[in-house]
Amino acid sequence: MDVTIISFPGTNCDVDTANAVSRKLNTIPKIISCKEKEIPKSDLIIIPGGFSYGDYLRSGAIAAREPVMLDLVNKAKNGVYILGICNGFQILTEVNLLPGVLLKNNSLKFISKTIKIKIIRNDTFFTSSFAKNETVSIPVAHHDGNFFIEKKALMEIEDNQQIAMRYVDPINGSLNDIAGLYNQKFNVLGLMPHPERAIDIRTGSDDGIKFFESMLNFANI
Amino acid sequence: MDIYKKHGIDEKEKKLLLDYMERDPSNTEIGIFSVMWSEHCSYKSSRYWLKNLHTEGKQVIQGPGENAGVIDIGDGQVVVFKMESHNHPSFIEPYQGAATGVGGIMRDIFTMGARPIALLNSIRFGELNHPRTKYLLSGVVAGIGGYGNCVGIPTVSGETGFDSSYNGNNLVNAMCVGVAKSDKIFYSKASGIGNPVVYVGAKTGRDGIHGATMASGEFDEDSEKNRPTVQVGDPYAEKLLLEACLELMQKDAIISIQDMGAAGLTSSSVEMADKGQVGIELHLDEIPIRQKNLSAYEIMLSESQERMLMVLTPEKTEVAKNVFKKWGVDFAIVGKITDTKNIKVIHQGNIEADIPIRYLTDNAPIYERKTIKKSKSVEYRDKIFDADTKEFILKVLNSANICSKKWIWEQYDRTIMANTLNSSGCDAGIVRINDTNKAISMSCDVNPRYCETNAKIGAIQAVAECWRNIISSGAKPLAITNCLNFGNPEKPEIMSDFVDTIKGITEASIVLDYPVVSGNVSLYNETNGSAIKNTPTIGGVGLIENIDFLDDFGDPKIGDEIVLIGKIGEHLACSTLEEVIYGETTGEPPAVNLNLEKNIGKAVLSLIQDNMITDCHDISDGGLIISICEMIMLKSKLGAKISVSNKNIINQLFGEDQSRYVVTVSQNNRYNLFSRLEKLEIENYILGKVTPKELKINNNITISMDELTNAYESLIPSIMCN
Amino acid sequence: MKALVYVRLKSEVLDPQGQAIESALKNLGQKKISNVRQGKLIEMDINSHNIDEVKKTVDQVTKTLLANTVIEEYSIEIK
Amino acid sequence: MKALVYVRLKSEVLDPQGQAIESALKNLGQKKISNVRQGKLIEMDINSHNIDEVKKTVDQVTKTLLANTVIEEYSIEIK
Ligand SMILES: Nc1ncnc2c1ncn2[C@@H]1O[C@H](COP(=O)(O)OP(=O)(O)O)[C@@H](O)[C@H]1O
Ligand SMILES: [Mg+2]
Repeated sequence: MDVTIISFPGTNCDVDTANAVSRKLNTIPKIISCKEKEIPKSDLIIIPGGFSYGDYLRSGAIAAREPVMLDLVNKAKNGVYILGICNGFQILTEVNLLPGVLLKNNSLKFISKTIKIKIIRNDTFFTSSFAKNETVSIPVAHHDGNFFIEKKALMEIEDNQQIAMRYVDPINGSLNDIAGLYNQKFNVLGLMPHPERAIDIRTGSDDGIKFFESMLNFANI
Repeated sequence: MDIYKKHGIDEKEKKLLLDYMERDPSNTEIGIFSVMWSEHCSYKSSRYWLKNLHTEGKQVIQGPGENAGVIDIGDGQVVVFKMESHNHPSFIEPYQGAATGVGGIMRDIFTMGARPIALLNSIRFGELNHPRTKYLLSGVVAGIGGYGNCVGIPTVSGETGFDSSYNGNNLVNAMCVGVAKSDKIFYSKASGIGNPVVYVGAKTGRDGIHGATMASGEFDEDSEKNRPTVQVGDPYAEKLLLEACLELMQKDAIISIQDMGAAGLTSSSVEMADKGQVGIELHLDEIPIRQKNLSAYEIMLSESQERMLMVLTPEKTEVAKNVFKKWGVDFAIVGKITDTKNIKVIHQGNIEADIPIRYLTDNAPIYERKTIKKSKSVEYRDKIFDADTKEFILKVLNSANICSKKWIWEQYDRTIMANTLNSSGCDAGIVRINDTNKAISMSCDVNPRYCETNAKIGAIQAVAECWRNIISSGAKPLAITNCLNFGNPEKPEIMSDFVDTIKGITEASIVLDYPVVSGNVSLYNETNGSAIKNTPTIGGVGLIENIDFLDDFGDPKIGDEIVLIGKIGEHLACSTLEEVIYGETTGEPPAVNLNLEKNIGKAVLSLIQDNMITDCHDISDGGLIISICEMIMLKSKLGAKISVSNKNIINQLFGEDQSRYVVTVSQNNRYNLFSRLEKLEIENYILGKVTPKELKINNNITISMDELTNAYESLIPSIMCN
Repeated sequence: MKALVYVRLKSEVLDPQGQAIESALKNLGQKKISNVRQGKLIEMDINSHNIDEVKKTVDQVTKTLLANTVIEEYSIEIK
Repeated sequence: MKALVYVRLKSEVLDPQGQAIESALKNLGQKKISNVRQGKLIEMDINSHNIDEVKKTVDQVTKTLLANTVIEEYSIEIK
């Protein structure tokens, strides 16, 4: 499987994500800069977490205007799998590959915690190794994870079953406890939890491995 | 006011300065002298005593004197660490003050070629219900998190204290730990006459001019006037600077490097030249500046953050320039190394300063300040009776210094880098070294109540507690850093405590082979003449050579036996219980028998590493019962049933006698455990068993899990979330 | 010329910062204050004397970057 | 009445957000824009018709809560 990770100035989970990919997807990912105009041919493109451009102005806003984004949007249209983790999720909403926005947590505080997440569907590229409605423990670490969308659009994404996962207990004010979201074609996933930090029980949880297993399974068929 | 006085230079110092210079110095020169001779940079009150610290050991590669200390952890790897205070700025602007404190200490670590892998902090505030505490605590915590989270370094441990002596002076001590290769350590010693001096990082603005002199003067009502001297931190810029510096460090281009901390360009250039016994010439027109019309004085004294100064090999300047360009970080050649041993500053064609460097360093004033021992503490008055044991336990768990600090540490990213092995409020933070089976364990400790009552015992206890916390995590303690927070050193009682503190730290670090490799001093923590309690914070680092044993550690099981290692508790003088119940303490803090500490510590470490025990926690503030509650109930969500003799039950449960641990042992291992302890002649007592729920003591005291959890968890949220 | 861009959350979007300020004000005893909302104010200099051009430029950068029109509305003032 | 409070970083103080926005605008090809600074805009309703009282109240809450005058300056508009 060819995996590319896009790194922005201020991205700080690119190395963790690359480590997880090489350990659990058995492939060495390419890390490219957001200043590249073209993304190398990939089966999966990951936008990792961090503070691209310091999260200044709005988290993800400045990153979403980088040259690489045109090609990303194109590749998304062509069905390439795209995963945005945390800041990556914020960037994907800013570039309109995913609907809605991630506002400041309702506590107005950064929250770092390993929490329970419910995986809503298990029939996608990203989640086939999970049981349906399986509850897993994954760390979150964010300041802006409070998912918001207009009422009508919320109904739409619910009707289309685009919700990928929900927080078991509310933590940041997200509408309908949304923790992760697909696009309409289910090839783009944004999620607030950090699966790349949950691949080793010694660091608290290895529930994140199933994400990587899912992708590996899919790639093998 | 006289220009010298305005710069904090007193009459005697002024005379010395004029004698040295043999002419009238320029304003820029006076500015340079004032910051270099400030307490903050020159350590004029403390230097005389600091040299007595124990700084050597097999493990030490670099002791105090560089940006940070360096210790060997084998396999060609080293750990680089230091702690630093940012007390005054955090009181004036809690968010930015704390944030820039974290930024500053991080630069000290990566200046030496190490990638930061962990942050810690020790923070202290006035009473929890003091009107300013909520504002300061929420700002400081958000600032620490805001900076560390953004750069992407996990904050893995720390401590938070509350005491009325900090009502007017809160403390923010930040510690950073990094890892480097032993053959790629960078120092600040400049060399190579003619070599280019290079400035990298953020542009210079009018930030924090006089920050260093401010940090050296005590507060008064007028301190409002000093306000614009606080800097705004830019963690995003720091992240880019960090990556650019670490990348360049792979390219054999850097001869020496020094971050611009307190007193900015002045102290970094003077220090680099001084260490190399060379001169330095700076062309200020080349400095990247943020605002128009900065004067030489302002450029030399600015404390803009996220900047570094380097001496490069001339052939590699192009390579270096390209690295910084790639990361979008400013790069400018701003001067050269000379053979004059002077610092010469040129701006707009004028020589703004030309000062022999030794006047600013070796020949700077140094004081052996007067010391007078404080009068002895009041005699211990035994006044606590055992009628209300249950109430005491709940009250202590619900007190500001003991209660859960989860509200705080949940705001710190603890899992980034995916190597944090225990992420929720343990004795010490443990971080694995990436791609190895090794881990580093870290902790910050001090008990100001002890230190104020008896400076020497308190200092010894702080080192010992920091050793114990590292042991409890299964690591071998290697070395410490420290941050000595005190009041006005011109007061002989405070100076006397300072001297005793150094003696205590020294004694403890010699016996425990726990040398001091770096540190920082923060004096004048006073408002309107009232000083903080002595707060010598100790930051310790230990090594776990192979983390495999951790898989079966830290997880007590129902039926495990609970064992006290060390003596039965007696000492209630100066204890948490006394403070919580009576609001005052009497008598002397518990003394530490350092040899005993060492023997017990080594024994406990071997028990942990050999998987003979299932969990371990040191006994400190609050005594035995608080340790049991913290370890079994609050961390592992299990119960405990213990029995203690009915005589002096309060002393046994709450006594703060030193050198003790609580451990749990499985039925399978109990025989091995007791025979090993017997062989080592280590005192121990079986207390009871781990049970499914609730705390039961002697069959007549029962406390439910809900009562315990509520007492422990509710206090800080009840203040902060309202 | 100088441009001021005011960016506000749309009224139907929850504003936790505004709410937090409001409750802090209540705690300070300010009972008469309500409906607190927090927005952004972005100022910039534009090197041009053509007011129409400036307006157009600022409007455009606001739409593409400064405001997220899914949740925010904006107004522009040129000085 | 309605009050608008504008809180800006003092001109001498570093504004990392403004800087980041400015360089993003440069990357988007806007070379004429400079000196970008980001501030806050806080709006509130005050249940009073006495303009002097309102001014006083708002000034006071701004000083104690909305702005830290160590690094920020502010202005107030009453509508
Ligand atoms: N209490 C202390 N114990 C040991 N070393 C200290 C202590 N205080 C300062 N030092 C050492 O003195 C040097 C100067 O410290 P400091 O002025 O804090 O450095 P910086 O220039 O990075 O701010 C450092 O090498 C530091 O480790
Ligand atoms: Mg330094």
